[in-house]
Amino acid sequence: MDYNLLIGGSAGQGIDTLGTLLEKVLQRCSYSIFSNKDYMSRIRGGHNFIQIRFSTKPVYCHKSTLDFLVAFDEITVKEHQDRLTEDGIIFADEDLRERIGEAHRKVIYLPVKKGAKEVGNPKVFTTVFLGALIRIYDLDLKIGKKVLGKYFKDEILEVNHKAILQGYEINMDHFSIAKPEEQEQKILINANQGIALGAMAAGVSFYSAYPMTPSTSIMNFLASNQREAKIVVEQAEDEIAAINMAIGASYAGIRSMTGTSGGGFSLMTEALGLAGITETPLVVANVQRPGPATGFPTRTEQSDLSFILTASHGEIPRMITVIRNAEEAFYKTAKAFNLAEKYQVLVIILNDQYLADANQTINPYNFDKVAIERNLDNGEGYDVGEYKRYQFTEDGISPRIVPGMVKGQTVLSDSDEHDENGNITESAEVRVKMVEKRMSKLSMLEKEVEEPWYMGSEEPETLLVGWGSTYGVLKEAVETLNHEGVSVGALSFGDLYPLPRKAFNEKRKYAKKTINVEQNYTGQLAKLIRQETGISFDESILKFDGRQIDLEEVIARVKEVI
Amino acid sequence: MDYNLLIGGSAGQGIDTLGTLLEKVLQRCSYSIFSNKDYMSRIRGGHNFIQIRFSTKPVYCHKSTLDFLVAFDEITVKEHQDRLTEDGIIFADEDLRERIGEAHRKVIYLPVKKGAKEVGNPKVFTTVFLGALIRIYDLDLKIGKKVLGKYFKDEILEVNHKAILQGYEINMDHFSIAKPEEQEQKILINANQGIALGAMAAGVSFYSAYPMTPSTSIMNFLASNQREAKIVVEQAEDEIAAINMAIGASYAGIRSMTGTSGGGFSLMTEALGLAGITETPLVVANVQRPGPATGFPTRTEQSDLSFILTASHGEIPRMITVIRNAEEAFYKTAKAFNLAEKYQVLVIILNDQYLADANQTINPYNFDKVAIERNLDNGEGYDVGEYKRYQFTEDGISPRIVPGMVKGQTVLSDSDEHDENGNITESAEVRVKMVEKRMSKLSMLEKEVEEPWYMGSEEPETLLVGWGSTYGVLKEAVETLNHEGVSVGALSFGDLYPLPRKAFNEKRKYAKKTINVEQNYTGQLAKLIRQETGISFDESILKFDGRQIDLEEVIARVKEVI
Amino acid sequence: MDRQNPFHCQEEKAWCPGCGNHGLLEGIKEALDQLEKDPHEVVVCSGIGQAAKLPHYINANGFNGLHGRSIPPALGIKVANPDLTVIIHSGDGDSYGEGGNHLIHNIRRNPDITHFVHDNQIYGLTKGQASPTTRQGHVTGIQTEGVQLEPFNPIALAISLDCSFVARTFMGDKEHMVKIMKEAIQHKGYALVDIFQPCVVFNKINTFKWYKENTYKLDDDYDPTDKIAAFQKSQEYDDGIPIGVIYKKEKPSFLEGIEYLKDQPSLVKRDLNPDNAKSFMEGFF
Amino acid sequence: MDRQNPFHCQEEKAWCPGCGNHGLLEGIKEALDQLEKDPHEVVVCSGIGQAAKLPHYINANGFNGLHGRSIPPALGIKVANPDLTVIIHSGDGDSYGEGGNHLIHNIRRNPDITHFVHDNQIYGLTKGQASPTTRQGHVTGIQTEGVQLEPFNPIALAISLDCSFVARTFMGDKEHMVKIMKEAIQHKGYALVDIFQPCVVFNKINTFKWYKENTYKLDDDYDPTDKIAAFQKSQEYDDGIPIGVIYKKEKPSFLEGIEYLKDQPSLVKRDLNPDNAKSFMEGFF
Ligand SMILES: Cc1ncc(C[n+]2csc(CCOP(=O)(O)OP(=O)(O)O)c2C)c(N)n1
Ligand SMILES: Cc1ncc(C[n+]2csc(CCOP(=O)(O)OP(=O)(O)O)c2C)c(N)n1
Ligand code: SF4
Ligand code: SF4
Ligand SMILES: [Mg+2]
Ligand SMILES: [Mg+2]
Repeated sequence: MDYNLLIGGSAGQGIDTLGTLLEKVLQRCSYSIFSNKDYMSRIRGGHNFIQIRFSTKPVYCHKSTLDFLVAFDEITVKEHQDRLTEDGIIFADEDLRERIGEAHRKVIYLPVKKGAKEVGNPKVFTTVFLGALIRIYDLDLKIGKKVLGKYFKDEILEVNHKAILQGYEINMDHFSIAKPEEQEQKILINANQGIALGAMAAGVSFYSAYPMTPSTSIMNFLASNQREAKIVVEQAEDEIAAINMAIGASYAGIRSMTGTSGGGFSLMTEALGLAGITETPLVVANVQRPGPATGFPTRTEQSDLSFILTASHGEIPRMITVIRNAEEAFYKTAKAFNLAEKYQVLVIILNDQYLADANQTINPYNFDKVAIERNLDNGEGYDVGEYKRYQFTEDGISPRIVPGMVKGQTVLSDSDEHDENGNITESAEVRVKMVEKRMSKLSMLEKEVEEPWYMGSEEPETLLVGWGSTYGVLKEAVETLNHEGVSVGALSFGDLYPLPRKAFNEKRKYAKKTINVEQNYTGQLAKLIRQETGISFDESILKFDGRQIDLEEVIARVKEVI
Repeated sequence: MDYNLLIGGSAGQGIDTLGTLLEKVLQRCSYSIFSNKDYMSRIRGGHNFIQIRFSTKPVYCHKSTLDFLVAFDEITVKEHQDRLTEDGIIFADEDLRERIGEAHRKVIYLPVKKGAKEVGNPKVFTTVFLGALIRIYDLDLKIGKKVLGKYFKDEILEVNHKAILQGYEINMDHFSIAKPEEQEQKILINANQGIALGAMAAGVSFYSAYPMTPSTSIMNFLASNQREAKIVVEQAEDEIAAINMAIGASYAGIRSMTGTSGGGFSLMTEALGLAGITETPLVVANVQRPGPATGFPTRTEQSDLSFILTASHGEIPRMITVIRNAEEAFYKTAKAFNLAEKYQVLVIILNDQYLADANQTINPYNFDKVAIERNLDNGEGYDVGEYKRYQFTEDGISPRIVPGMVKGQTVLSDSDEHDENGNITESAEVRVKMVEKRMSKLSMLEKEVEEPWYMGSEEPETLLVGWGSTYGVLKEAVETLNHEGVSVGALSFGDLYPLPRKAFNEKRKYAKKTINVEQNYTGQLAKLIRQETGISFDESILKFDGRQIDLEEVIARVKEVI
Repeated sequence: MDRQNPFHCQEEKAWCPGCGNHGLLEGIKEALDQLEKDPHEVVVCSGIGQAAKLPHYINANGFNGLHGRSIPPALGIKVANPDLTVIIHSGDGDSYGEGGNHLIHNIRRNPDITHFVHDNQIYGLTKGQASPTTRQGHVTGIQTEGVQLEPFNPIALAISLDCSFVARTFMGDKEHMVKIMKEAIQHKGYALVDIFQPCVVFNKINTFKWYKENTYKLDDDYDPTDKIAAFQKSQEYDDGIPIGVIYKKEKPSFLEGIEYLKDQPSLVKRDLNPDNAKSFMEGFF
Repeated sequence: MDRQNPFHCQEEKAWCPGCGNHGLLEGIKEALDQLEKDPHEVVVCSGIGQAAKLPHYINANGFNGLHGRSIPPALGIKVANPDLTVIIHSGDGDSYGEGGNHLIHNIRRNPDITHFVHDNQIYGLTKGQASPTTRQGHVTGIQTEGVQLEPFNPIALAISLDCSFVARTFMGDKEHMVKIMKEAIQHKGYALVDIFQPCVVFNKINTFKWYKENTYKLDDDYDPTDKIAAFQKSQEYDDGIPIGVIYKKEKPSFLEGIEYLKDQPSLVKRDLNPDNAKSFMEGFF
């Protein structure tokens, strides 16, 4: 069984706290979870909500239909009650009885605020609410208490313990919701955290960035572990500094990274070219939000692909890959560091707000699957002063030694066109060789990129094509449609550039209709595919209102166009 | 007849001065001129040269074969003598006799330095040289003297007058070079100056920029006239400031502009989105140079197109147009201001170092052909406070009033997604309408863009396609090839985005082979065309060594591939 | 006041209850009203941040640009139309962090613009990272070991650049703030006013109470034209932070300095005519 | 000197004959040699400009980055490997103009980096536009009416930011310059050294002779630790410009301030192992 619960209220009211606690309890009770956030660019007030889908089977995306509504205010009821199923239920504090008034669905009023007052701290009403929900869903109170221990200590923990009990003891009937099988412990994590953890596994030693929603949580995670990991996480004065610092650190031989969103990425544009011409390995995460300019700071979109394909003046090789879920975020980031160093090249990891703020239960990351391949030259075997940073070699990659580590050898990098030594050149011949050396990395990367994931009918009459965060919704939509007898399949691109073409060429042969599904206005993946292959899509499902397309919408819109 | 002369030497030796003076004399003697510059990123030393092609018929590009070499040093002889025709001649100062030693072609040694010393100022040896060349080519000495009056005054002029005579009196035979017909006076101008003058004709009142080769000459020209034109030309602290200043000025109701190159444009990326979302009219010139990063600061390339098509995160409408010669630079820039204001949109004018530094004789600009269409709303007919900057209207363009000019009305612009008032919104509905409002300008612009210019056989078997600065060379190459009986034609794109497709679709029908001719590695126009039409080119002629492809090379490479 | 404040605006404020920005907004509306400005004569520019939302909450022209870029559009606006009263309201992160380069060079440029920095010593909108003015040791989600960088001293910096008007005030002292605001707006040239503004959510150190207790008003006989003394004043922090006009230097503003614009209609009021530019083609014949 | 200077390099210099950069280059090579550094221990960082070409002319590690961005890569390099002597050589335009924001915030950050600004008071490479340090009234191809902006005073600004080492010297006094260079390199923390360097082509005002005549050495008894006095010193220009160490403040450098890095191998010397990160997954169970 598959349940969908929404917690809504205004910023600062505590929906985040309740969401976090409830998710953790559900996770530890072995439910599969997919939760996502919808919030405004403000700290207090407005209307925010969290949707928690929990199930006895794996879930991959959010959906629209709700089973439960936890309303911290009357707006939540007004805004979302229409999405409740026929027997959907609204939970709210007693206090709201009058304000809510008539509702289309059953409302259960709970004395949570009163409960909090009774334990002596009005702030813990979220924990009272948690206790009540544990009771209602017949979850394990012990687990609830343990979860509290994870977030609170000392007196605060004590009062929270009282609060959870207080809630648990509210006189309520259980609901019969399905119990999951016991299973190996999963982790509950979002894709930004996955990226950060992947970077740590890969040995990132320096992360320089400037705060920017929705990328900041990568930095937050790294910062919160910096002392223990003994790495340096530095808030730069601006994004230009952030990326240039990271480039300097990489030149000097450590694994460094920067991350940003929107305008922050735009500001990094010039330095992408610096990484390119100096052949400095660099990993940059861009967690997309709706543009242009400041746009919709806390919302989601996939509208930076076209830009990032060629961001920076002139021509540089680059690899672009997008995250499809929290699981691959980890492995992909770790791999990005290897590729960046193997080819001395820029690797851009795209993510978006949806996945950045979506918690998923997944298998714990397998650290044994992460290898660290640095491809550094130890500097042995050179006569004094012989080393050349940009040496022309047979395989097209110049040996890279770390400055300062080899007596007698120096390393010179330059943003001008340069000769093998790194010295400024004006020579046409050297220029041509250097451009070819750099750009030939694209064909090397072509061999590294992975084909998109395919889901659905072997020989689909309709082929959906998406990228990144729509993976989950495409997967579930295809399953549902296949179930209904519709011959449909979906390709979900992860590696985007250089563009892998095999799977698309193969599957489109069967398809009477190809449809790109994207969170943008211009159909950016479709444009890329046409640019690279000449092939156009028959239909497009595009969404650009800042909200992620949900399961029901994908299904409905696919049905509309096929 | 068509002559090609090269003046070479090291930076600071005076080749620029001689080139400028000689071109002016030739211009006033009614020759058609096309000159271009090849120089290093340094102020003194190295090897620079100017090529002056002058002819009795119009000329459109530089070429490789030389008739004359004016060598300020022996390197010039070494580097370029192989390009001289069989009876090509080298002119050099007597002083260089020993250094030049054996040469493959005839060297005429002239006592120019001696002559300068004789008139009492070694610096004027360039003017002595000019005098000698006037004699040799049997030009009008009076014109020579008048030209000096344009550049020098007072005592400096006097000594230059002596110097020109000194040179003129060097005992030398005339050469029989063809005399042009007397014709209406032409202007001798480069495309950057054309852009600047076009902007002035369009009423540009504020130009903010940061120095960057090869865009700086736009700013230089405007600055040199700022006092008389009573406009403001401001050197910003950086390019980010430059573009944001221009946007502010445009918001406040004046015609403003910024210009830059390479990294400067990359730094402006974020603000392009600001112009887009605030719907502030903006004209930005990007004078391309080879990238990536610092690249080749003083050389040429067409490698910013792919970048500029989608520069800035998120999605905005924009028009992109490229300059093909100094003549259209003027009209196109003036038009850019009209389009920017008509659609409240960003217009990017591309140019490159080749055309920025190439002087051409062209018909004087016809100022009557320039109209100023501001499309401002005078603010009449609104109730107090009623005006909405982003009002949804039938034609999709919101009325634009100038802040401060209408009592009772205020104008609010915002880089966040906003409602009709300009206030921050979080609404999905408003978002969708605003995105559609902005992006629908693309289809309006589609009706404004001009088809590429076509040259050559009506039904060409081979179709060359280029953009911008290759126009001249394609034109002459096609003429030559047609003359040789090759069925070939060329399309030269000016307006690039939205991409006009008619002419291409029409002409490619005849062509057995389509060839894109571009100054970059990746074939950026070809990529754009494939992205927009799905059509690929059969062959590519690409050049990315920082030097502009010349007539002979185009012809040879076309022959190679057809 | 008899006339209803014309700068008042209905838009719902996205600021937290108790946020110092509310008082600051009331202050600027009052200052502008007292100066008898009309809404259409005023442009409020900002970057991005909580403070930078102010243009949405005041009935005046507004240009809410990019993070860190509040000043350059303001400069362009002033050049276009010097009759406009151009005011910047932006945050400490926006003005001193991302926008630092524009700050230093526009102080040098000295346009007649008033720059009110809402200094809450924190990044509010992005949830509490250190801003340049956050003090050393302050622990945040990113500065987990406490801020290590030397705090940015906007007053000292502005004086070092010979800024023509440098002041500090606290939104909790409305009278003082409004007085300083008016003086700053009336000053011809670049006026930088650092305004302490508590962020009740993310800065638990520099609270309303803290500011109240840690600021003191400059003596009436304090001489703001003595640069060295002003610099010395700017060093005071731990034993009380002076508020008031700390430094002042009369000099021509940016546009006043452009001699050839004297007695010319402002750029926005010119009639454009292509023929005006014809003479500039002469040089090419 | 007995040992041949190991920093010497054969690369042809693209600088003009007579340019002050030549002497500056000789100075830094000498300073490094006297400090007995080895080329592989030194990294010279720069942005873009004439001065910024210096890394090409010295036998050391070099990172010649983007215009205005000399400092951030230097910071990254120092963080990666504190054993490296990290030196920046860049122009006044690069360091104070385009790069102004990095300057102010890295002074605050105080990494152990030495920043030599080749201050020719002009943009050399781009052919003579005003730089931030160009004086008012100086006419150029862009500043056709003479520079209008207040000149940027790097010394005063650095002091206002409490920079840990602030000095000025003139390349025409090699002994003085080399002495200051050595002191700056040995200083632990951010050392800003503004070095007057004539541009013989584009700055006809601040010539070699002019600098010679308009600079004077600080007295031996000048106390660079007195901030207010130093600020006062920084104001001297028209009646002679002091050269020497103008301000000095001992404080922990950026990396010294990160307490948990104490006694740890430098980042570049660590062995990387994915398992080290495994414990950070715990929180997600
Ligand atoms: C280029 C860019 N970088 C980062 C951000 C994210 N951002 C928005 S506001 C802000 C900080 C605001 O701090 P401050 O200026 O002090 O304003 P406050 O919210 O405290 O009033 C940041 C980093 C952005 N919008 N644009
Ligand atoms: C982003 C960017 N903007 C502008 C330039 C052009 N540019 C190169 S050097 C320079 C000025 C250099 O002046 P300065 O730093 O004083 O160095 P100098 O040549 O005087 O030594 C400029 C504007 C550039 N390379 N990159
Ligand atoms: S977060 Fe702080 S600065 Fe932002 S509105 Fe709330 S109290 Fe004000
Ligand atoms: S232009 Fe000036 S700074 Fe540049 S090399 Fe020549 S003299 Fe030196
Ligand atoms: Mg703040
Ligand atoms: Mg300089």
